[in-house]
Amino acid sequence: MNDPMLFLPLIPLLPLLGFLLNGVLGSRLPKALVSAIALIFPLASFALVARAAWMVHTGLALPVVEHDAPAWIVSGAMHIGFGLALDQLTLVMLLVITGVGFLIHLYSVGYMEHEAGYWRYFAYLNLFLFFMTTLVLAANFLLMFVGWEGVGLASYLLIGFYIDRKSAGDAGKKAFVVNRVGDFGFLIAIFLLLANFGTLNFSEIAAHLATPAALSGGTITLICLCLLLGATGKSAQIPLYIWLPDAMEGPTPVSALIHAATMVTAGVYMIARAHALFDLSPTALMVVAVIGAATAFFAATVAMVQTDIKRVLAYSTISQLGYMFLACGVGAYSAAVFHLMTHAFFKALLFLAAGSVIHGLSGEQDMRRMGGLRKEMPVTFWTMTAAVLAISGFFPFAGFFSKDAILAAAFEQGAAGKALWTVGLITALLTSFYMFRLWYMTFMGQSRARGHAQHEHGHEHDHKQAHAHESPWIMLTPLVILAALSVGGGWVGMERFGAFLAPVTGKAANAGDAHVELMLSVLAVLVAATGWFVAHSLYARSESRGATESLAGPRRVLENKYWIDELYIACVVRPIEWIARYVLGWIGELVLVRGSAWLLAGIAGLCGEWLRRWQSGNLRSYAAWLAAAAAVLLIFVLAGTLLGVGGFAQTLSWAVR
Amino acid sequence: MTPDIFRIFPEVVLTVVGVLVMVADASMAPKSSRRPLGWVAAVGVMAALAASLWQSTLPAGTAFFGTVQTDAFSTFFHVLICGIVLVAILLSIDTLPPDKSPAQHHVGEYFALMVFGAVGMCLLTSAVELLVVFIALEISSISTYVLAGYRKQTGKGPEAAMKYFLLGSFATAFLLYGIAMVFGATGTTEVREIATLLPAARSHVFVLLAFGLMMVGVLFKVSAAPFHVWTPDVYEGAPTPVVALMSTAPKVAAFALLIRLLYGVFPLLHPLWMPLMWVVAAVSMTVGNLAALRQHNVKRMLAYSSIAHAGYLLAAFTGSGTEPIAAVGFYTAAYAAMNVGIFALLSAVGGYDERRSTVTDYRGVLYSSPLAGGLMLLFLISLIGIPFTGGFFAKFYSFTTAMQGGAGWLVLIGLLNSGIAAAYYLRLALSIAQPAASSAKAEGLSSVGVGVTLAVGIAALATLVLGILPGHVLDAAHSAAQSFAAVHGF
Amino acid sequence: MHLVLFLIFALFALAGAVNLLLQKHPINSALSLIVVMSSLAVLYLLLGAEFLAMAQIIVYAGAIMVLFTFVVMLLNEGREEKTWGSHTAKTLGFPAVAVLLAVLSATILRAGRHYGMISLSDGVTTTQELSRVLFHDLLLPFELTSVLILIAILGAVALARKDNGEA
Amino acid sequence: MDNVILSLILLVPLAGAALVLLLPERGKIPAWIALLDSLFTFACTLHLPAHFVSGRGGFQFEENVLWLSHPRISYHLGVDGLSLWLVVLVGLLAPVGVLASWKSIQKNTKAFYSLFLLQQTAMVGVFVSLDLMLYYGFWELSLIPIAILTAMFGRNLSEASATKAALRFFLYTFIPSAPLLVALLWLYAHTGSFDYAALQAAIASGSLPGWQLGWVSVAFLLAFAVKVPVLGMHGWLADTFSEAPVAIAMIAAGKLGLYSLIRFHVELFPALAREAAPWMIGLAVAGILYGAMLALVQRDFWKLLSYATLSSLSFCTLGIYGFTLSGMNGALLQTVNEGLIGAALFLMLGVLYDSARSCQIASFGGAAHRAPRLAALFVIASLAMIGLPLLNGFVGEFLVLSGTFTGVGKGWATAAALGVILSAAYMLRLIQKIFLGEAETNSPRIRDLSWQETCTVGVLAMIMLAMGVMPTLWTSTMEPALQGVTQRFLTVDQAPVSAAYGAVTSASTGEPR
Amino acid sequence: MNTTVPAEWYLILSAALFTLGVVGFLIKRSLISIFMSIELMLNAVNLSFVTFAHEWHAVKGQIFVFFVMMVAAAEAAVGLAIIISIFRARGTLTVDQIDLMKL
Repeated sequence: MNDPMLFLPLIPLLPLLGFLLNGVLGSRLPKALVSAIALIFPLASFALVARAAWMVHTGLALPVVEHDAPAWIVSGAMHIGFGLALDQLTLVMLLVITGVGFLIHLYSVGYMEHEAGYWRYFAYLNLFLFFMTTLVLAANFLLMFVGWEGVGLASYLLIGFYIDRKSAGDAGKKAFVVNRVGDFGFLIAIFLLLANFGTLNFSEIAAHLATPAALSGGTITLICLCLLLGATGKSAQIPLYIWLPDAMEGPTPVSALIHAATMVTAGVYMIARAHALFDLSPTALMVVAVIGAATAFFAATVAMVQTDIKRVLAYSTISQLGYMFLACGVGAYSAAVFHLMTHAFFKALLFLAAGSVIHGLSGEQDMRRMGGLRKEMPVTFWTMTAAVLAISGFFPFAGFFSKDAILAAAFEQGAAGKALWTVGLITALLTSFYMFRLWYMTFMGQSRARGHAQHEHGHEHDHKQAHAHESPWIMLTPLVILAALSVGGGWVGMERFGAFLAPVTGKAANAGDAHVELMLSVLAVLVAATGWFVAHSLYARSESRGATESLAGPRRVLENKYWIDELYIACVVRPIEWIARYVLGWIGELVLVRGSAWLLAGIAGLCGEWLRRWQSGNLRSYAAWLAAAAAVLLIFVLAGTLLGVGGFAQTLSWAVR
Repeated sequence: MTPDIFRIFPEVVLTVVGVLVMVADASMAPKSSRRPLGWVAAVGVMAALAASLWQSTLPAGTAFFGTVQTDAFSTFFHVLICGIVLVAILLSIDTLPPDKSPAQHHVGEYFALMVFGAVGMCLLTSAVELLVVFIALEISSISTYVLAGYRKQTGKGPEAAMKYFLLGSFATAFLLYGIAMVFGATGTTEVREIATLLPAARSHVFVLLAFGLMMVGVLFKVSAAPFHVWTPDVYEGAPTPVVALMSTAPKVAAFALLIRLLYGVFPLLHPLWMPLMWVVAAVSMTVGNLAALRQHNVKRMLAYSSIAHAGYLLAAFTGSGTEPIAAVGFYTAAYAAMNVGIFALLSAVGGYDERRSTVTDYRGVLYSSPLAGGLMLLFLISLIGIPFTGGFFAKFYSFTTAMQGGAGWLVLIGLLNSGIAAAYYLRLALSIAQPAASSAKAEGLSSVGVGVTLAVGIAALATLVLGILPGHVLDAAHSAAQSFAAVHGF
Repeated sequence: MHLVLFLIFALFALAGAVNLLLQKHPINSALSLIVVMSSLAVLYLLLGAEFLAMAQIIVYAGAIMVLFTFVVMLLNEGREEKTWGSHTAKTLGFPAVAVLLAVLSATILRAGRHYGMISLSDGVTTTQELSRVLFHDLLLPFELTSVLILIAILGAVALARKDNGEA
Repeated sequence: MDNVILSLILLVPLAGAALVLLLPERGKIPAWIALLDSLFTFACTLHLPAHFVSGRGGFQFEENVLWLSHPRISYHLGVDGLSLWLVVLVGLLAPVGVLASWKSIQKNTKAFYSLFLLQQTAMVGVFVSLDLMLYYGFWELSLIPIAILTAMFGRNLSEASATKAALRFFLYTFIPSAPLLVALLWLYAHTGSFDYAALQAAIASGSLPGWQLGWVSVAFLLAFAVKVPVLGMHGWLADTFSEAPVAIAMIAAGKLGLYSLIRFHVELFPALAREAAPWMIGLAVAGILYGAMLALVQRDFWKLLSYATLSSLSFCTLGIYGFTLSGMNGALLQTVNEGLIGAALFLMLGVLYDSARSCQIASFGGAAHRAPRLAALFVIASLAMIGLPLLNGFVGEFLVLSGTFTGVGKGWATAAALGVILSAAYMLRLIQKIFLGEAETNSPRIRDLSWQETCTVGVLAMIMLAMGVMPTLWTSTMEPALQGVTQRFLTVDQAPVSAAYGAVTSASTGEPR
Repeated sequence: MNTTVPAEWYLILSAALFTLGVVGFLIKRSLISIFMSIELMLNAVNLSFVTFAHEWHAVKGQIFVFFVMMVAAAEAAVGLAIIISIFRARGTLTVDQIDLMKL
């Protein structure tokens, strides 16, 4: 085997080392050292990834698979190892994860400076990187599942980072449990794969699938749907998206890293990774596409009315992930990954900028109390503007290229594709609208800050700053870098990107008619502009915000997020609790389990009591018992012989005399 | 030819000691302490024990014109009975109320009665003539009747003695009637002659009747249900040290008699008495255990438990070959060890005047007197039948025998019963292990003397040895069974 | 002759036994029991057991029953009260007794044909014969009886004496 | 050394118990003796894996001495891959138990530690006995210390509920062992032997009367199922967990019963175990969900833990009765896991209980502030319990589920996998209510783990991690023994099996069919 | 006139007396009377012994009766002593009132 000296295992292991150092010793180390540890290991990972990328660029043949990886789970014929593999898809993901990840680490040093669990925060963050890199580097499904569950854990820990805040704990728990539902699907898919292929290695499964004697469509569809369930959990798609908005309880950089740029895209990555399976099942693909489109639209509508700046971004993330699913569903995996990448840039930027705003406003998250920050926070403003333009899909920002690729791919998929395209386009309109609404409410107009907010930033900010302030440069640097990427990240171009990924994701979506494509692009930009215009007309001046009040009915529906959370509680959580408490707890536990024991004990006790009653204490009764017993015994001994009863007399034929 | 006297040497020793104690008691000053008499009796019983052991060197044989038979079988039970009486005497030395107390006891007579009683019990195991059986039985019975009523002041004592006496005589009348019938059927009362004459008996129906009537008498003595009614009342009323004796030694003797009757006199009736034993065993276990379940008075509870143990013992009779005899022998030994032990501790902890009588009264014993409490736990564990104690092995062996005889269902009933039994034994055990409520009596042992210590020590040691290294006793029981089989030719 | 004597004394014995049950005063019961015992003594004679007939009169009717009457007098026990302490005795006891009687008599009737007729001319067991067996073959039980008596005395003393210090 | 090592492991705790009893109860003397003794025993148990020849079939470190000639009972000891790690586990849990009791047991330490060590002997005895009578002896013996210690050191002594719990535990396990003994005696009556190998051969030969043998196997199954406990027979579990002292509660469930199920039910009666399998699988899957759902709504953390234990033990049962190599591997691994995780959780909840004197989840909150080490380790143990990859729980569950999926049925495995979701829900709920949020009124009383406790749980956590990352260290020794089980099962019954089943067995035994 | 009587008549008489003794135990209220009933039972047994001794021409049966008398005497001594002590303790001999220990 050619060993290109990529040091793949080190990519996840370095952050793990950072986690261990900070996690075990962090509480006793000075803050500077904690920061240094927290930054050096991700940076080193990034360096390794970058080196790998350079080697690829200079001609290293992909994929690189580690064949002599140590075994993990071995049982009979089943052999699952810690095998890592690097291919184009992984490389893209790694670049995003370690690159954006490092930037966010850097940002966090500033953002979290005054927090109590500083060391804990960075330990968790490094842990997340470990699992996330494992997820994308894994050469088999089970190792991927390790990362999959692991990032869920890191997400849980980080959402619940503010341990004294009950809502944070609730949100963390919700995230983990809902993710578990998805993981359940993933797990079932793994079992199906294992049962049908006898292996979990990507390469071997792909080889199996390539043979003509591949499995029947039904099984494949089942596997794909199970995988999809996993993906919807992690990537916050319908029906399992509900955890992501709540996940905003975590520190904002976490939202940027985990709940925008990296972890939530794992579902997309997984579908792209398993595309060989999905390609064999049109049904599954259709489901993916529909789920993606529906989620994109649905989340965008909700995002329109949110007032919490982070929640807007959260729903926006869900919506954008929907785009990626849509892309996967129409077979445009490379477009999905492309959008994943650009989204990572601009959504991370959005979050970080939002974090900067929140930081600047001492923890205020409600957009109704923002406004006019353009002057106080110029760097934040300009970077945010770049991101807003990018997400809205204005040319030549990154979002334009990727979203365009997705819509075009959808458009080319026949009638159903047209419908999906329409939904996507409407969603683009909504996206543009709610992003600019956010932009206007935050930066334009007059300041509506009232102070007293200490939503996220805790007790350190009690000295109320009357004015918002720009964040320190350690936070702004990542913003600037990401802004640059948001602007220029898409210039790579879909064709080149698709060609690069082609060895992994199969044929690039065959370019359609150039005219049509151009038409579509123009249309998309127009739609985005329309969104901007609507937002401008409604929110440019603060006093006109009342205009939306006329639509009170729909607004209420949207503000309550269609009551989906309530629906879940009423249909899933409550019934389970009810069954557990009353059916199982009372009938099962009290009546059957306890009751049967009590019944037996009671019967024995009653018999005992009854026998005890014989013991009346009266001598004559005792004599009666003895006499009766003697009589019974004599009958037992003699009756057979005296009466000549058949069998008994025969046994004692001797006794007939 | 061994002189006849050697065949009854232990009995002779015991009689001499009994007379000695009696005479000494009578000749001592009225106010002087009678405690030394206890030691005299103890030493005497020990001598009898030695004599019994020495008897095992004699060749098996009969004496006194074929009325007594000494062999490994009789030696086994002699040793066992002497051991029990020895422990009971040691126990009594310390737990009987002191001579100067208002409730003065006639300690001298007490010890003499114990020793004389032992004569009867010992003889019962070696008698091969029904007349001797009858008289030996009466000796052992009368001495226990009297001992049961020793606490005259309480009102319970005489009542216990009265019930025991009247019901006992009632049962003896049945036994006697049975002997008359067997005499009527065969014209003899000598065990081996009866056995040989039985097939040619004048009337076989009389043989059956005789068997039935004798069983009434013997099953009463072993307190098997439904002939058990006397047991709880008598155990409750009798002084605890006496219960230690009478719940074991006369029972051991009665079981030896039962073996003698079933295998020596009526082997022919095996198809009849095997199902009888099956039923009686099942009924005894069930009745004893269920009734004990709701019992709060510890002595009554243990009385019911002794009924259940009689059932476990009787289960062994459903086995085949000589196994049942060995199993019964072993069981009686183990049962004696643990039962004497627990009653010894009950009398040491609860006191002669029974300050503690109910289960809850024993709360916290483990804390106020750890050693006594711990040993009580040991005996209770053995009574439950937890492995590595004598109680387990006894039960195990008995049930193995029954199982080999094909009485699988009986074994199932028996073991389920021992599950029920665990409930009440454990209730007492856990009560002992539970810290006492703050207001409860926290006093420790009423009397810790050399006697009690020795008694409990012997019992505990025996319980453990029988559980962990039962080999020797098992061998002895086996050779007893073998020699019994040789004598009675089956 | 034998038949007449048997019938008379058997009837006496039964009547005495029934009277024992019916009499309310213990003294009367004791006297009835003496009647039974004396009748039995005659029956023993009929059966050729003259020594036992004598012993029956002397030991049983004489010694034992005297002891009984003595105790009755000592305790000054009056008529039996009519108490209904035991339900079981009736409901369970009487059927049991009936069964006992039925089984016993059925057995005896069935086995009776194997036993002969008894007449007065049958030999009488001499005391000499008796004593040979008693003091030779059954030496051990005879000696044992002494222990039994000893225990009885010991027990009686232990139980009956008053516990107030003076021995 | 090899030929006495098992006796040494068996008798050193016993000697320790005697020593504790003999020496005065002054200060920490009994505790120190118990600790040193159990550490020494643990060192002895480590001798086993170190010198175990992995590839060789059959039993190793055997000792066989005739104990009684009539009835024939031998002191026959030996371990194979099945029992090896369980012995080590018991060896490890002993010092853990002593350390867990270090602070909470202050009075009557002599009684406590001597009985505790006796318990260890009994448990080791169960795992190493190859004579069924000897096995039965240890099996029964293991009940006594638990019952007495619960009564002596139970949590709610004043309300006498500790005594009730002790009684319930004892009766629940003792009564079903009566049919077990009947079955043993029946086997002895028909074969004349209590020796494991002899009985196995006799049963395999098919010479024993059939329908009775069926009942014999049912009796075996029942006794073990209660001890595990399997769903429906868990009536004792919650009480024992609520009342027993920590060191006792952590060893009360699981191990003994599960080991016995494999060794003395599946291995001894392969054909009959197969017939029982559908029932056991049904009970196991139902138990997983039942336990998990009830754990979800408990207000008392001991009860929660007991139902959670029911759920996770049901995974083991599921694995055993799937008769696949993966399932068995997983079940055995999961048995060890359960022991480790349970011990850690018990220890920590015990600290919480002792310091706050409450087991009501609602009375806690924000404990992470005052007890950060406790919180961190608790989270780790919980994650292991809910099967997070790279911790031990995952490997076991994965193996069990994959075995079930292929060997039993997709539906069963899917239903069982639902338990994975629920387990996350109840454990996280527990963590959240106790450790997160604002501090409750009684939180000032909560103390953090002492250094002993931290080390203890830390070591346990390391082992969990090691078992999660390198499970092959364990499974490679377990597998040959389990392969024997599945192999025997195959040879016993050649009846047509479902296609899926056939595929799995051939896959799991690594042989073409 | 030397009529004969079948042996079974004696035995029947014996059985009847025995049964009457049992009945006496069941219906008599005074301890002493109950004790007398037992004596009656013993006497009944004795009659059987003597009858059988006659039938078998065996002396042993008669000697048995002799021993039974001895035992009866001993029992009488002890039994009456017990009755005395119970009278002292309880002041009554009515059996239905002597049930301190029950259940």
